[in-house]
Amino acid sequence: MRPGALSVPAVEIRGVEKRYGALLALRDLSFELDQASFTLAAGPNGAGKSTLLRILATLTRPTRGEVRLFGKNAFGREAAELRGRIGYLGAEPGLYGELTVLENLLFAAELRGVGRERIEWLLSELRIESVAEQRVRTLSLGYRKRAGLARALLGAPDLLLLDEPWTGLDAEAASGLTRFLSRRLEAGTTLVLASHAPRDPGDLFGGVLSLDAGRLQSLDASRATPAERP
Amino acid sequence: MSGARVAWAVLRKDLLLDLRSRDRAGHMGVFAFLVVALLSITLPESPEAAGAWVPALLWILLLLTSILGLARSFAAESEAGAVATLAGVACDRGWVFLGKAGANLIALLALQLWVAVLAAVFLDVRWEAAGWRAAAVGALGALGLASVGTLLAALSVSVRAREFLLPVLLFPLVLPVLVICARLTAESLGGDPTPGLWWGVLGLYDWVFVLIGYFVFDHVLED
Amino acid sequence: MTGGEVYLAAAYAIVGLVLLGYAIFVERRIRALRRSRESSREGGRAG
Amino acid sequence: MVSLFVGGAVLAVSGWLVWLSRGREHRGHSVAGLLALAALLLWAWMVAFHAPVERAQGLVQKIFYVHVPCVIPAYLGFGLTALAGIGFLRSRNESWDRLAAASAEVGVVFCSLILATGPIWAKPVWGHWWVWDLRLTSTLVLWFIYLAYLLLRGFAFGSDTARTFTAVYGIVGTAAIPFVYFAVDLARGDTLHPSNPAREGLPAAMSETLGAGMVAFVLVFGFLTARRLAAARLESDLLEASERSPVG
Repeated sequence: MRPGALSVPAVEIRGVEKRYGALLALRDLSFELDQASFTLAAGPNGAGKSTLLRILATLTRPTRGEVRLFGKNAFGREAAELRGRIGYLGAEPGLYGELTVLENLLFAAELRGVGRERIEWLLSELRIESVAEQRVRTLSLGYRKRAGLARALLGAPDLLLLDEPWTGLDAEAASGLTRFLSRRLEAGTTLVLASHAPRDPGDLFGGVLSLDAGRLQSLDASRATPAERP
Repeated sequence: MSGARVAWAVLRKDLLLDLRSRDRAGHMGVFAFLVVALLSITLPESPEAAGAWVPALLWILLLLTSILGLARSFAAESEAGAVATLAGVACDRGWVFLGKAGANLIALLALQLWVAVLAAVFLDVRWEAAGWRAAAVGALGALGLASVGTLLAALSVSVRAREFLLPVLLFPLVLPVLVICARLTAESLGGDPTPGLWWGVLGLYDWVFVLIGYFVFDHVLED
Repeated sequence: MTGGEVYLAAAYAIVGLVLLGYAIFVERRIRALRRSRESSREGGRAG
Repeated sequence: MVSLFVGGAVLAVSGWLVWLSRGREHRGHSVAGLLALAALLLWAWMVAFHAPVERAQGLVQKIFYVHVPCVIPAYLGFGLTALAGIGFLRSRNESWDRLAAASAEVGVVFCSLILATGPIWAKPVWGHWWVWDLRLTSTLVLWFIYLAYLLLRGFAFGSDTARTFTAVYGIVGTAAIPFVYFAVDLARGDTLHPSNPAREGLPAAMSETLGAGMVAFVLVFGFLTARRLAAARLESDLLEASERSPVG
């Protein structure tokens, strides 16, 4: 667990709005998420889940409103330092098709100043050593997803943002992913996942933040920090 | 997180992609070859008549060919959905710009070498007379095209009709590189001398646009 | 007098017409926008 | 002395437009309109009666008093666009983006007028329409930069990235202008343009008339940009209003 006050919420959103021309993707969103909490952003397609995740990953700037991560302004001077603590996996795994899994991870590792042993550990942890030397273009969606997850986890992020991580995974891979994520949770990582078909990943469920048409419908944030979970 | 490592990683990754998927290099090489061949056929026979025009034509050819390379320079990112990977670096995103511009610079230098060979063969340009001066002008010009070109390529990657838009955005801004480099190249080949001031203006141009690219790229990678 | 007056008149006419034309274009656009804002406001209340 | 007036007008108009773009309400339009009109009338009177007929070129030389005054608003327009671009990137406040759009649109109108009146003057005096000389050619390149800017704004319309990208291009475009001027000077050093219409070199009556023209055109630029700004504000209010109302 990174040193740093556990009391500071991992995510603070106040009055966030995101407009794409006439389309209002997010409307006046405000909520807080504790550190080491798990939140599933649920809602139909187009509800604004992906946009919210991209804003939390500081990839997209909100049209209005304030975003604070770990007590710091996500679009202020500490943005670069904050980015080092965020892992993001979008709908696209974000890997270069012509490069092999290993080459992709080596490149992403260098962007984060991370050593090779971290890559080896992730390859084994996500059971993708067998495809490490293959070009990403040739891999199935399941393998590409896990390779993308490895890329997102390279910098041992404190905040892990995953967009539809379960889609395209078979049952065995999905439960493997679920076990892996719960271990990350226990290690103190704050998780925010987006899914349009909320599957029940077993004991992982903490809070559910449901969105519809860009508006926050409800936030059942049962503050399930690692200690209390059954 | 040192930015230089990030820039170096981005540059190496781009070169690795260029070597592996070779289509960018192929497109530029074939296009340049075709145009030089056309030039050698259509230009008037007498060398001294053509001589005055050749440097300007070569630089215009370099500009047109570089458009092919620049338009592709963010294609790998957008196809792979990897813009987020670049945007998520833990340092100032300007370093990503420097890495990308560096890779484009190397591609343009390689293109210049190829065009120089073609010019020597088809347009019997005697580069040995020019020597280091022609190379220096080429390098400064390539840096100018690479810095402005990379920034505008990043701008237009997510915009409609970018094949049309990139040249329209780029050409007015790189006119100074074109004009100055054509004159300095002509001078190095024995043409009429130009004041040394123009080397300074070319260098200043490169410096200004590398700086602007660095400071502005933070916003460009945000969508 | 040389034929210069034609060019002189042409130059001043073009500048005058273009600037006037643009000014009218902007005013008309403002008026149109105001009208649609009024109608959308009524629409809003009625909706 | 005259350039003092012109400089003052430029600063006043720029300051007013920036202040205007920041505020909600739109005041001072009618005052600016009247001022511009008065300046235009004074300038027109001076062109007709105050400025002497130049011996060499005759009456056609008076195109000078409409051609040159367009230059300042053309360059001022893009300068404001770049300034507004920097403002937008720093604060992400849409009012900067509206100022950038308004000053670019009005600026390109004046830039086009330079390119229109230039040849009309060159034809009778130097015998051909297009004159590849320093000022006219650099203005032509500025016009291409304007065109590229407005096309980018059009093609990327709507999304947030559009505003960011146009702001960036406004900055890069303005940074290139001095280099364009140098480069064209190198390529086309021989300038047919009157050596340098430095107002000091001109007889008093001529330079006063030119000065009046410059002030008048800067005020016209200010008035037109302010009105265009008001239209832009109405547009964005409308855009926002359309979302608020219960859409399906």
